[in-house]
Amino acid sequence: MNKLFMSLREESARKEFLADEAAYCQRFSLSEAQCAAILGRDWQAMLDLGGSIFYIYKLAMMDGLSMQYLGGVFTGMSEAEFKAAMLAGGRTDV
Amino acid sequence: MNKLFMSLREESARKEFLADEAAYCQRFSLSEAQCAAILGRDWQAMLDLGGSIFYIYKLAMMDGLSMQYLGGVFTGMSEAEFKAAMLAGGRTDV
Amino acid sequence: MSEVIWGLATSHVPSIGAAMDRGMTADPVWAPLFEGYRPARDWLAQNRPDVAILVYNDHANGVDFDIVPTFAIGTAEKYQVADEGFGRRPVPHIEGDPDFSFHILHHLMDENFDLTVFSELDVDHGFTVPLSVWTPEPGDAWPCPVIPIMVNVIRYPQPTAARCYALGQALGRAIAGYDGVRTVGILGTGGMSHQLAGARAGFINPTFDHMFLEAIEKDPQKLAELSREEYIREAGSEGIELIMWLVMRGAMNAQVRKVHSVYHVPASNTAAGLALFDNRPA
Amino acid sequence: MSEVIWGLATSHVPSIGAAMDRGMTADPVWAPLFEGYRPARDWLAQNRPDVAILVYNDHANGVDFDIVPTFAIGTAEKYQVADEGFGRRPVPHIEGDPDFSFHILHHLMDENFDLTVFSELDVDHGFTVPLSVWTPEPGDAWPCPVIPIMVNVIRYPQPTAARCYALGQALGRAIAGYDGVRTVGILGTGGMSHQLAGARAGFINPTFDHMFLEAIEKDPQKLAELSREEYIREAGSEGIELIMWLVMRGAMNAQVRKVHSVYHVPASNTAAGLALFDNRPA
Ligand SMILES: [Fe+3]
Ligand SMILES: [Fe+3]
Repeated sequence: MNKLFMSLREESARKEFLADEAAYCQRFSLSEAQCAAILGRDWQAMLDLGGSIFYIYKLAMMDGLSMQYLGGVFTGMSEAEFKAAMLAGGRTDV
Repeated sequence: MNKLFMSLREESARKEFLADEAAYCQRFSLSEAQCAAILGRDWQAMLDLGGSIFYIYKLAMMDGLSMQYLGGVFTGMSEAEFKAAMLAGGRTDV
Repeated sequence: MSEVIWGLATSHVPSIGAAMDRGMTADPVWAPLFEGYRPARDWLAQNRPDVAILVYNDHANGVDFDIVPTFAIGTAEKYQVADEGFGRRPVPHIEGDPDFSFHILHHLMDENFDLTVFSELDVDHGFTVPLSVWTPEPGDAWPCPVIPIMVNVIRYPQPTAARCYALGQALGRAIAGYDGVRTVGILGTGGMSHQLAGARAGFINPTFDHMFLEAIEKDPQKLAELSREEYIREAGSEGIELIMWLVMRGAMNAQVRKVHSVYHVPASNTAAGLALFDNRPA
Repeated sequence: MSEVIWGLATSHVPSIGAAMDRGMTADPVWAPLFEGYRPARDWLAQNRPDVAILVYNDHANGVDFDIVPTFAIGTAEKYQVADEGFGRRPVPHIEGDPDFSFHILHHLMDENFDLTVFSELDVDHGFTVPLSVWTPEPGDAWPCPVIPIMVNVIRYPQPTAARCYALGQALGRAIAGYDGVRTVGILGTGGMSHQLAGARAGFINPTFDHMFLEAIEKDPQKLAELSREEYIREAGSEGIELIMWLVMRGAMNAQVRKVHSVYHVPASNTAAGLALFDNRPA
C-alpha cells in the first residue's frame, strides 16, 4: 500500500490513478480491505492496515486535503476544530 | 554510464538498446567518449571512464561475452590464452 | 584543518516552506515565527561558511519505500529538489561537494559508522525548508555547497539519541581533519514536539521543548541519554526527529554561544523551534 | 535461546551456478570442485537448521547503482531471484523470516551497527549460488527460511575486516537471545582471491588463500586485523569479498570443528573455496 502512495510522486501516475482508481489499486496487489480504504478515503483504516502517515499524506495532498484535516479525522474533530486546537497551543494533555 | 548498464537488467530495455544503441545512450546524458566506448565495445575505455566491472559485465553478457573474454581484453590476451592461464592456476605473479 | 563556525537547529515543517513560497509570512498566523527568524537570518547572512552540512530525514520522497538507511551521506555534485506530490518547490537545486563528502565518509567508516552512500539523491522539504529558514531569498543559488547527511527517524527502530550524538562527535573530528575548506556551517533539522497520526495527533509538549532548547546548548549529553520511547512519549511520534539536532550538536565544541532562539506553536501541526549557536571561542 | 549449529563459507562465483544449471558439473574443468563439495553437502543434508542467515553482497542487481549500503538486512517474507541480465536462475524463490529479521535488526541497532533495512529485495548470484552449493537439488523450496545480510564489498570504502568481525560477534549475541527458532546455520560468501578488471585481471594468490582457510578456523582475529589495502593487494580487488567470511565466523564460538574444506582453481576467473564448520561443542 505504501508502494502505491509512493508512486503518486510522479505526475503521470497521479493522472492514471485519478482516471481509474480501482484499476490502479489492482496493480499493487493490495488486500480488499486496503483497496476499499483507499477508494473510500478511510484515512484511519489506511493507518490501521499498515499505511505510514507520510505515504498516506501523498494521497491526501492529491485530494487537496491538509495534514490538519487528517489530524481532525484521527481525533474526531472537524478541520476547523483541529486548527483551533493547534492555534490554542496544540493538544498538550494527550 | 553505470546507470545505463544497470538498466539492461530489464528484458525490454535490452531490446530497446539493441534496436538503436546510440539513441539509447543519449537518454543517459553520457559524454561523447563514454558513448563511443559503448558503441565501439572498448571495454578498457569503459573502465577508464568510470564504469564499474559488474555493470560493464551486463553489457558483455548481452553480447554473449564471458568474464574470461574481458579478462583477456584487459591483459592483452585472447580469451583462449586467458582461459589457459586460469587453468594453469591463474596469474600468480601480478 | 576546517572549523565549524556555527550550528543551526531548526524545524523543517513543510508548511513553513509553503508559507514562504506563497508569500504568507506576514499573515497573523505566521508572522510571529518569521519575525522570530529575523535576527538569526541577519547574523547568518554575515557569517557565510565555505560549505554547509545538513542533517535531515527524507519523508518517503527521495528514497524508495522498500529501503531505509539508518545513516546516509550524499556524495553527488548536485542534488535536485524532489517532487513530493505537488510539484517541486520553486527553490534552487543544491550544489554538493563530493570531495568533502568522501573525506567525511572515509573518516566515519573508519570510526565504525556504517553509512549508506547516495551518489544521486533528490532532497525533500526536510532539506529545503531549513535552507529557506537560513536563506529566505537565495536567488539563483544557495549561499554555499551543502552536503546531506540523512537519518532514519520515520521507521522503527530509529538510531538511538546516543548514537546520533556519537555520529556528530565523529563528524566533528572528520571536519577538523579536512584541508579542502576553511569554514563549515552545520544544520540539525526536525522537531520540535509533534505527532501527525493516531489518537495523539496534534500533541504538543512545550515543557519538553523548552527543556530541549536549553539542554541542546548546555547539556547535550543529557538529551543523548533519552531512549527512543522517551522521545516518542515526550515529543510525539514525529518529535523523535529531534535526535537529528544531536548530530549537529555533537560536531560542535563543548561550549557554544547562543546567538538566537525561537519557539512557536503552531506551524501546521507542529511546535516549531530554531536555535543558532556560534561555535567560535569568544 | 537459539544456537548457531554450523557455519558454511563458500565462494559465490556465478559460473558455479551456471555449471549446475547447465548440467556441466561432471565436466573435467568442474568435476574436482563439485566432487570436493560432496562431503559438505552430505553433512549439511543431515544437519538442517530451522533458519539460515546468509551474508553476501549484491553485484549491481538487487540494489540501484546510486545507493550503496555498508551493511543491510532483509525483513521480507519472500525474496525473489534477480534477473541479472540473462533471465532469472531456475531456482526457487527464498522464504524469509521477518520476525527473526526484526529481532536481529533491533539487537544490532542497539549495539551501534547502523543497518539499512530492505523490506523488499531481489537477490542475485551472490545469494543463490551459495544456496546451490549447500543444496544442489532444492526441488520446489530451499531447506529452510533464509535471512539476507548484505555487505558492501564492491565500492570503496568497504567496511573494515575488523568491523565485519565485530558485526558477526554482535549477530551471534542477537541469535543467542532469540526464542523464535532453535537452530541456525550461517553462511559467509565470496572470495577467494580474484581480480576481474584491469592489468591484474586473473590474479590468484593460493598462498594467501590457504593461510585464510586455516586462519578463519583457528585465528579469525588475525584476519580481522588486515586492512582493506592488504586484502586488495593479497586477494585482488574482488578478493576483498572474503571479509564476509568474518561476519559468519564472528557469529560462531571461539572453538569450532572443521567438517570439510575445499580449494580449487579456477572457477571462471576465481579461486574457489569452501569451509564448513560445526559450531556445537564436541
Ligand atoms: Fe519531518
Ligand atoms: Fe562476488
